[in-house]
Amino acid sequence: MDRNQIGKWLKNPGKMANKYSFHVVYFCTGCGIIEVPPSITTRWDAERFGIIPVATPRQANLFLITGYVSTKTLAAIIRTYEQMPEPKYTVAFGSCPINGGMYYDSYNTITSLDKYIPVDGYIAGCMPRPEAIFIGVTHLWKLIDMDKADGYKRYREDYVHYRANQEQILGELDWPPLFSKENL
Amino acid sequence: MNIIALFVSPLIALIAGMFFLGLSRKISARIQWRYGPPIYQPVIDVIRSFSQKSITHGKFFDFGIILSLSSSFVLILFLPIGKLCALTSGGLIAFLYLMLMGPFGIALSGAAAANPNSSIGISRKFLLALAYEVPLLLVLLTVMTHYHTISLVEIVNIQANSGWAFGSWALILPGIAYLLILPAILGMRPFEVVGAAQEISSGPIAEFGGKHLAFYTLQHALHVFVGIALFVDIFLGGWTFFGLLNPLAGTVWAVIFGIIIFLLKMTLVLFIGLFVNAVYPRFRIEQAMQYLWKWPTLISFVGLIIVVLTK
Amino acid sequence: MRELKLYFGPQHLGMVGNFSITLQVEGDRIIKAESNPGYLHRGFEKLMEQRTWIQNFPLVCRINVVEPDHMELIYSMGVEKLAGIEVPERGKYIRSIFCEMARVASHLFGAWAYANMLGFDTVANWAMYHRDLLLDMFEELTGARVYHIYLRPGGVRRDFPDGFTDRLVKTLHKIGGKVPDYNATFFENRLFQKRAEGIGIVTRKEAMRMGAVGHTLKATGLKYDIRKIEPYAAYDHVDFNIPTRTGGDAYSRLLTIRDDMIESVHMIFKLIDKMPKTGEVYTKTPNPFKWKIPAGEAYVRCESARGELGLYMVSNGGTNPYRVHFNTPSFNNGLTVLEKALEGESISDVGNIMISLYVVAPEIDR
Amino acid sequence: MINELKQKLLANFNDVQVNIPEDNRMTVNTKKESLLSLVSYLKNMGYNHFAMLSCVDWIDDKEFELIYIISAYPQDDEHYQDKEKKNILLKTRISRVKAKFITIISIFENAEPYEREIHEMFGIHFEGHPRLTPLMLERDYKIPPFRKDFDTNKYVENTFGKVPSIKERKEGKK
Repeated sequence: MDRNQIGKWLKNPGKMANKYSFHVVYFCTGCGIIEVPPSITTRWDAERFGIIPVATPRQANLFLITGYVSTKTLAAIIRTYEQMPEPKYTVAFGSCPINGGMYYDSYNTITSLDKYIPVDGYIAGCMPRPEAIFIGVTHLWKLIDMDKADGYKRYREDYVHYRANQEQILGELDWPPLFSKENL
Repeated sequence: MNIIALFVSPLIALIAGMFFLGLSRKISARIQWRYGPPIYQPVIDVIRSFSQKSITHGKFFDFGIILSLSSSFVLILFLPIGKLCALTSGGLIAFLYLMLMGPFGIALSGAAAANPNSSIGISRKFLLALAYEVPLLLVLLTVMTHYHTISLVEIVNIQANSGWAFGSWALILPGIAYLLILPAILGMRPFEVVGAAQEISSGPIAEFGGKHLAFYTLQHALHVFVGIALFVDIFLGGWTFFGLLNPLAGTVWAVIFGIIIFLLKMTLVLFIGLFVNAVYPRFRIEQAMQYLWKWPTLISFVGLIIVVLTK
Repeated sequence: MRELKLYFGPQHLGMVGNFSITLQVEGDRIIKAESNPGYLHRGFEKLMEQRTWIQNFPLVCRINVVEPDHMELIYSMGVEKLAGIEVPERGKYIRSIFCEMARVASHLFGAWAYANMLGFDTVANWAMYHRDLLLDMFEELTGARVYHIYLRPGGVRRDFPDGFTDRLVKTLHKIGGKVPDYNATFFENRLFQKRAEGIGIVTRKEAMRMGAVGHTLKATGLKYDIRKIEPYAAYDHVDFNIPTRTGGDAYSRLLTIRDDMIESVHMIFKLIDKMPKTGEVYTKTPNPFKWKIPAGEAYVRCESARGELGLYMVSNGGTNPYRVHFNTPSFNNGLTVLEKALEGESISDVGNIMISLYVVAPEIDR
Repeated sequence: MINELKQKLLANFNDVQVNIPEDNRMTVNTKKESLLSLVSYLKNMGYNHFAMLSCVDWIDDKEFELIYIISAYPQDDEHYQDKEKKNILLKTRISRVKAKFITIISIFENAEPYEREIHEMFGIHFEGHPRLTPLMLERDYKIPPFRKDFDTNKYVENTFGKVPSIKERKEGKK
């Protein structure tokens, strides 16, 4: 541990702990997942930074969206994202979640993910190398330090709009709204 | 003395338990050619879990995990940690009862969550407990018969005079049986059937998040501590180390060094468990039960007969 | 006992790929299983109709993430057949070596998946590390770790760099030296045998009835391998065995995969020895933007790491393909065979069986 | 070998056209009525591996072409015969409007997912198929997406392109 950080730890332990203990939802949403096993195993060992995959979204705070998102997956992504406890962070891989990437004209993949769920950061490349994943994570650390990784807050504030966008694509959603008027 | 122990021993157990969790992650990583997380990583994880918003699934969901954690704390009070023991009266019988409360609380929570994965995990948890309780009971019965006492403190004190139980020929078989079921008690591979992440999404704790997860991690740390500490107390002579502490007898230093020796012995036992953990896959539940009812039960039963006949 | 409906995946640690199985469970037993693919459907075959022959290469390798190279191979073979292009001799050998490398990498990934599923973290870490060593060789050769786009109609993109084969042999020896360790801890581990033996049995008769391909079939003793039956690239110049087992269960399938991996490594050594030392590696093709391929149809097939891979392609004489249809091995194994193999098994073996059938989700969805 | 088969087919079926474009491929064009009997005939001949079912949309002819590709498994464990090298492409054409055909599940069990996929992507109804439920798609596309008159660019523009960003939504509300 860095000695300079002790002050930060005392000031806001929750924030610092969130930084150094990313529990990733293990959800193979796209082809970028192929670089996740190398980065969590021997060669790159993400556990050094406290990053481990967990089995259920309830225990996670980082959601890696690894590549293109088909409409069927989008429903699963939204459900998984809503199950995660706050604070939670989303990082999307590659160009596909930004604007559709090479699937710009595919009838089954959405073109920009941040219309449906908030995304805190994007990692460039198809697919990003394990090093790029780590760079993405360190950037996320900086964002958390500056309180700019506020995707979950935006989701709470603009939930009505996000829900409207989700319903525009997926039709009537078969789960109740996460935030109603009372618990906002 | 007892009043101090009342506050100090849960603290020691908690810190040591978290340390063991961190150590096991680090050692596993080293076996897998990895660098591994820092040893204090579980502490960070717990702080993070506490800082997260938790979702509750009803009163029983909250109650179960609290019950589990508090019973684990009470359990610690009955356990001699070195020379420290808060409640000397209950002995092994109370200990055995309380040891079941931890899994029971988790099961209660898991059942309240109404997740199919949790319910499968709970049924597995009870089956596994059923499987390892039989040899465990036999082992403890043998020890109680051999030493003519049900008090853990007594057992440790006798060992201080007559040598470790694991070294005496009469108790070597129960010792081996306990070592064989230790992974099952700790939930390590090859008996990692309850929290099998790849099969049933961590089983009973599938719905645990936020504070519930933090409580679970603390409970797990205590559980690991208790499982190993019981072995050290009964078979490895607790705080004793070939009369090393005799010159210090009666001083505070004896207590402190007793605890240190105790923890070192526990680390040694943990290492054995970790090495087994690293090279085996997990059993299926019926295979685990078959195994536990066969070898450990047989060995401990033979041990019991030997002790009964020779006394 | 109460009947439960259990959703296995898509968000699941034991699930390889974005795939889901709906299970009807009674206690611990599965009564009925239903595959639910489509989470990765991007409509490749439609998209490929809208791109030129060469533009399709970045798409085609993304059909299977685990081993993109056989996808490139089959597409190149299809285009070559339609356009009537011949591959030079050295190009054929390089293709074979490249595809065998891909096969080894894919099998190591499979070993990771299987080990991870059963909680063998140590072996999983080793397998992933060794796969990474191989990916380094791919990176040296093609510049990319996963999607290589190295094969092209008429041959391969460029020749091997100087001393590449020596380094490849060295890497393969390094991986091969660990095989005894893998055997001791994983393949011949008694606990592991207990876990995998007698699980997900598919007999030969059933397998043939359900049109199974690849290791599902090889594990029942049938030597169905396109490399032997209809040799492509340089496979008719080299002598190799097709490893088989007779059990038909998950354990036999896994041992077949291991033997196949070892056989592939030996084959790479043989191919390197036999390879012509110099020569062209590709035939020149016309300007890719104006390249028109004469009308016609082609059905080509090759043996990918997962089994028979087919491609039906139609051209109407334009700059784009008129219709492309991939027949991927996982489509059959993952939809027909998996549902049958899961019936009557315990739920703790779902991932076990699925990985032993070697199902890769994007291949099904395309 | 392949010529023998050709002779046999021509002798047994009167409305087939057999082509042999290369050594190991044989295309058999047939009327849709006799396809089922042709498939079972080939299966009895030992061509017991149903490799795939494909479909081509010939929009100019207003017809769908269904292609059944059938090959053979090796007979014994050690030796290969000539038979396994052959791939037989059975082709038949059906009308594009109210596209309908018969399932071959009774002959080849593994045709089931292929027929489901073709049903989903081309909108061809296979009579007698036990579950023609959607396999991969969840959305309702007015025209099945693999048909030639389905314009993906237009579709993407009209659906995914029409979704406003959150910022736009917020401004629109105000």
